[in-house]
Amino acid sequence: MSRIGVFICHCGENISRTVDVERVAQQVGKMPGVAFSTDYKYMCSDPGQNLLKKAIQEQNLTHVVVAACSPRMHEKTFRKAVEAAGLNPFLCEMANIREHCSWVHENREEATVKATEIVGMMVERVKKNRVLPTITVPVTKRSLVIGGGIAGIQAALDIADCGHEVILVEREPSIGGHMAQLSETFPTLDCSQCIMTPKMVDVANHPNIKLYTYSEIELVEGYIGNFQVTIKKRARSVDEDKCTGCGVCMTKCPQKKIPNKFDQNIGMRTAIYIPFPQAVPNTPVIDRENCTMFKTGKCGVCQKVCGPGAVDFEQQDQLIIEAVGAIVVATGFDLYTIDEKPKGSLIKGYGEFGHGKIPDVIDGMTFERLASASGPTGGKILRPSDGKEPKQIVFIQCIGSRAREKGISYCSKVCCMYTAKHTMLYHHKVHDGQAYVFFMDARTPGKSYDEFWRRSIEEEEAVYIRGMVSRLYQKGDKIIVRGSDIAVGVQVEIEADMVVLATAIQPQKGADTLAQKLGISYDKYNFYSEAHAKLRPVECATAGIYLAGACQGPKDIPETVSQASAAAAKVMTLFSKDLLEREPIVARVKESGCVGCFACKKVCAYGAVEEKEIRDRQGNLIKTVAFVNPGVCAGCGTCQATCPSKSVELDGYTDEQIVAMIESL
Amino acid sequence: MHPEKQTHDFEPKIIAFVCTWCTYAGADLAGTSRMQYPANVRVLKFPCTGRIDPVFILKAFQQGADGVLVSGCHPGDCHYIAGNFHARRRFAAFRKLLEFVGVDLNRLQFSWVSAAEGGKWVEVVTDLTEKVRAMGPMTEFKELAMEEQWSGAINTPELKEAYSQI
Amino acid sequence: MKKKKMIISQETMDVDFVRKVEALSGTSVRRCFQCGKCSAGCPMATFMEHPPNRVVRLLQLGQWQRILAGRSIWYCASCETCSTRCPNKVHLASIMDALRKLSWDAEGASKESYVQLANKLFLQNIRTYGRQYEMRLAAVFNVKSGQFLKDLMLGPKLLAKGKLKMFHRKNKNLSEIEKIFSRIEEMRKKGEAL
Amino acid sequence: MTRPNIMEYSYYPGCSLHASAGEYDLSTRELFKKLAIGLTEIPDWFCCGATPAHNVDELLSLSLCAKNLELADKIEGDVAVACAACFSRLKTTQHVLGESDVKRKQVEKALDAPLKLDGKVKHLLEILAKDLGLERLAAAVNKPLTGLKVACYYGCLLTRPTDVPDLDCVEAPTIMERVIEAVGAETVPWTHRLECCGANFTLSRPGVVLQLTHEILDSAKAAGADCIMVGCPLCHGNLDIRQKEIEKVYQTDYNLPVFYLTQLVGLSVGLGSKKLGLDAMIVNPTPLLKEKKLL
Repeated sequence: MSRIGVFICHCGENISRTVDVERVAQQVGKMPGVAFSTDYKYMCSDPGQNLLKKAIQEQNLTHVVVAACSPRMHEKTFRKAVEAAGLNPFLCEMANIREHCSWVHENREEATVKATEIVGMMVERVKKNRVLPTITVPVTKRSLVIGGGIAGIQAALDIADCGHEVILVEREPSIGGHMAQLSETFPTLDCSQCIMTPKMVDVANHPNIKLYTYSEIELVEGYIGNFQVTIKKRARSVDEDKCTGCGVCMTKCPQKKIPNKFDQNIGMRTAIYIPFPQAVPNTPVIDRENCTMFKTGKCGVCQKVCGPGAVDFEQQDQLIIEAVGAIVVATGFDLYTIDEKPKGSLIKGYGEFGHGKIPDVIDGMTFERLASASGPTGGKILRPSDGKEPKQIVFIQCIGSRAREKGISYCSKVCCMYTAKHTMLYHHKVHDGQAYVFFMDARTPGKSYDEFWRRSIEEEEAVYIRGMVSRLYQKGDKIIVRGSDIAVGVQVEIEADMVVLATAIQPQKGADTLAQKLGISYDKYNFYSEAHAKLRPVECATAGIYLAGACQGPKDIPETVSQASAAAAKVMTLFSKDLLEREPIVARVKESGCVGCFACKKVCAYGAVEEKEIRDRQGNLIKTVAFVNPGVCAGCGTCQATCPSKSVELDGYTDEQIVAMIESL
Repeated sequence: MHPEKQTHDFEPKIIAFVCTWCTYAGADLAGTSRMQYPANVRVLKFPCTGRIDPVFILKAFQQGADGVLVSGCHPGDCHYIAGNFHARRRFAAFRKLLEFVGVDLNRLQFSWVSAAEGGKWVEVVTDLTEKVRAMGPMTEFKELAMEEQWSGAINTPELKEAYSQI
Repeated sequence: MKKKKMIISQETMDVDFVRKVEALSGTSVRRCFQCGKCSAGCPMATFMEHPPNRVVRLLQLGQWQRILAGRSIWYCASCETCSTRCPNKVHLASIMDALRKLSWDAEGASKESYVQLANKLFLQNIRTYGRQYEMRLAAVFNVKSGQFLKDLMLGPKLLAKGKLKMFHRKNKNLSEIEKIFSRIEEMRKKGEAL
Repeated sequence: MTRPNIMEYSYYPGCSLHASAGEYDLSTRELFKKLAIGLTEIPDWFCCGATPAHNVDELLSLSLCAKNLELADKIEGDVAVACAACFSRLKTTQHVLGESDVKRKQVEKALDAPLKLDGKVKHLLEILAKDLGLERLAAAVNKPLTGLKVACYYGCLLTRPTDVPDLDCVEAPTIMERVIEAVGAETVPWTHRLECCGANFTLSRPGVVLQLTHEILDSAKAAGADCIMVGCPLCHGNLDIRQKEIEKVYQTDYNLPVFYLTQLVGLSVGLGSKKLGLDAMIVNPTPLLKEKKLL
């Protein structure tokens, strides 16, 4: 006979406000098998947990039900407490009477009845719970970092510095990401390249970092501690081992007018190229779509001039398999592209601003490239249309951000600050020019951030206009800006020479595809979801996968770097042990019943089901049955629901337990 | 503020089978966002919709449920890669069986609710509750249970046959 | 111009009125975050004492008297530029419609009686003839508004070009239109429609 | 002579086309006859209520439009609408009643009949550009409008608000340009294609109209246009009828003929001045058309 202890939590007033906890405790106390039933103000607090432990020992309890918040919140807490009191942790269950009851119902009577039933259900379930032994699996102490922007670089360096091997995979020909494109950074105005390039070189030289650029993730298999990752290394057409990075090939390449994506297509590059002079690795790549050799079969100049003979037109894409124990996802962001239809929106953005039609209406990143000393204009602010210096420049914030109509409701967080920075850079470079900024709200929380914004107004003389712009149109060589100043309550018209649109931050294109490969979840915008918004901000719900940087939501550089180091710390925590304990929620085969149809094997997405031969003592084969490898099984239970002879059981979710719950209702 | 309970002639019993990663989390989100929905639903948590055996649904109806909700991750978002696809295929076949047994299919709802869709959870639960309330109590299976004292195990030839096709 | 201090309290913020506007317009008033894009693009903003964004702001504060006492809503051209460009999907043109309807119902004083008069005559014409007859509309408007000579110079030219029809016929199914008008009146009397 | 029509439509001309915009009505009928597109005027159609109705009484506006859609339902074919304001009201009615059950029920009650809202409402532009198609339109041309520089004026109601008229891109539409270029004319890029002319205030506040229309005419002139093309009788009223007045008030000289799209397209398929009602235009187009050898 089981002796079940039931503990009803008030959660301060969160539960007791709508649920009559005393009545629940009283009624559940009468259920068969329940030996002890009580209520307490905060079960998760130290005294609450002590109450639980004491009751287990004093009352000789065999099973425990804690009725409180969601098991997603505190199941671990209470199972630990139960274990400390000498019981197997899997003999403890939680009844969710907060998220699923007290918070979603207002009527006290209804909520109390429902709470009683929920607790009753868990009481019946826990009776059927079995002692489950902890399962341990080995940990491969290598990690994969996806994305070589500042987030990926920081995470990779931190992990590598701790002595573990890191595989860093970057889609572009060079690491560096968006930060390498920036001119100067807020709020200190230090040059982005100056602080970024040393880190990039560190990555290249680190003995523990294996760098794959121009490469993508093809397939991810396995589970925490034991992932197998297939990486597709795209053909660079240049042998990385032979290339010395002398750059002769690039000076001789006849294709010289290809818009360079790194320069937001305002600068030009050759067909064999490195995206920017400080690229890491300093090995060029041939852009096969624009290369004369690949298009017509005639040219090969680069190959002829290459001293070490590194150019290889025959090179093929390669698939490389790496075993890792942890994955850091740092794929970063993309900028809202005005001329494309954003996800979830019916319309293309901002026809009223004429972006793409009026050459001097540019986006913020293009302004960064104009302002960058290594950019296509050598750091001079010049109009793309006629190369003249703009004397009146208008910045418009919130392009694509806070725009429900464009399918994006969130604030991109960094645009207020980078626009303030732009006004300063402009003022430093064009002394007789005037900058205007149209904005809705200025959001500048952060150390020295608001001071920075105020400085752009008070010292750098930017004119901030609270209001938005409705239309831009070309008149002669001017751009007419029609906006409003809502503080004054009048329409405003400015004849501008250049207009800069502060475009929103969006997740990388293909972020959803990668998430599906990794088995991690993402929100409606394709930002990756953390396991807990406050308490587990760098972990994914999928164990062993961690998040760093803007792939999880808009972030500035300091935040990104902190999160990357945090993700690295999480990886180190995982790597600090040789064996990993995991929940023993795995499937087991009852060999006596198994007929060897292997329907389970077909549905198992993890390849955890193996074939096992059963032989008698003489070694004659009796039958072949299924066997579930507990190290590989993820515990989804699909095999059990599929098994026609009911010979597989998922520990923790047995038919017996579930039927008991249904019958209690 | 103590809102009065809205009285109805009939309070249906709804049993929801949900996966822990998406819909259970979505329901948690509805809670943390303090959304309100009818108190008729009882939630049973599974690791994945792939674990949900159609027998549980029969069992629920037999046990007096007036409506059953099965909900998991959106197609493509399964935490276990493809469990929800297997579930979807299985339940498509199961609906036919259920119809054969004489259950009005309007009482059984499948939906996808992600961890981010607290609002959708509220909508799905509210809609099903109202729909089933309008349909009235489910009697077919209760009578069946009375007649056969059916244990939930598969012991009739028809069921066995139908089940083998799933 | 002297402006009255706005006293804000639960009593002075007329939430019921705002709800009515929301029901009529089918759009949220609270959703507006005052970016001012509507006012920036409004062709009529220069004629209004409260630019469009401020009309919504006053509504958010439940200060409808200030809106209805002014001429802003009657100077809206219903061009829908605001609704089209609003980043947050506030259908301001519909809010303007709702405000005009409520103002019309209240028959309160408005600074813009000409527009109201024109609207009133327009609707009367539909009720009487089923269609609009521009000549009659213009003539009656000028008489009622006391501007006998307005657009006088246009008249003969239009007549010569055949643009003004002196005679008009009534629709054969005129009774149906009368029924629609009276059914709507009835529904309103019974409180079935706003 | 009686070959079968390639397409059939029910036709909702709207009040203006029966009065001040008679030439729009005339040229529409003639053009469609020439292109072998059938038009059957909806018998006993009512006024759609236009801006005054939705301005002060949305329910009335919805009911009037729903009634017209019901009348149109009795005739084969989609509903062809000439006036941008009527087009906007009918489309909006379909949209609003599709979204709101409450309003749907109210209108049903006002009409005392089940609603018939599914009919496709199409502006003439849509019929020419999409249903007939630009290729077939171009094939019908026998007098291409070569050398005529046209400023296409959409006004406010043809494309707005987003998703409702569903005619073309709301901020950067090209449908008018595509149609008129298909018949050989040149179009000029200009800035005030989508600005409002203030038609609502023609009667009550003509001063407002003068100011708005003045800016539009200015912009078209500055862009080097020979003439303006419109698809709305209200825009036409302001740009054409009031043009002389604006010239006087603002001390300028535009002399920009304002054509309906059916007049210009009609010209290109060989219809004469009479059939297009060119003599009804206040700004005389004859010198321009003669200069371009189109008359």
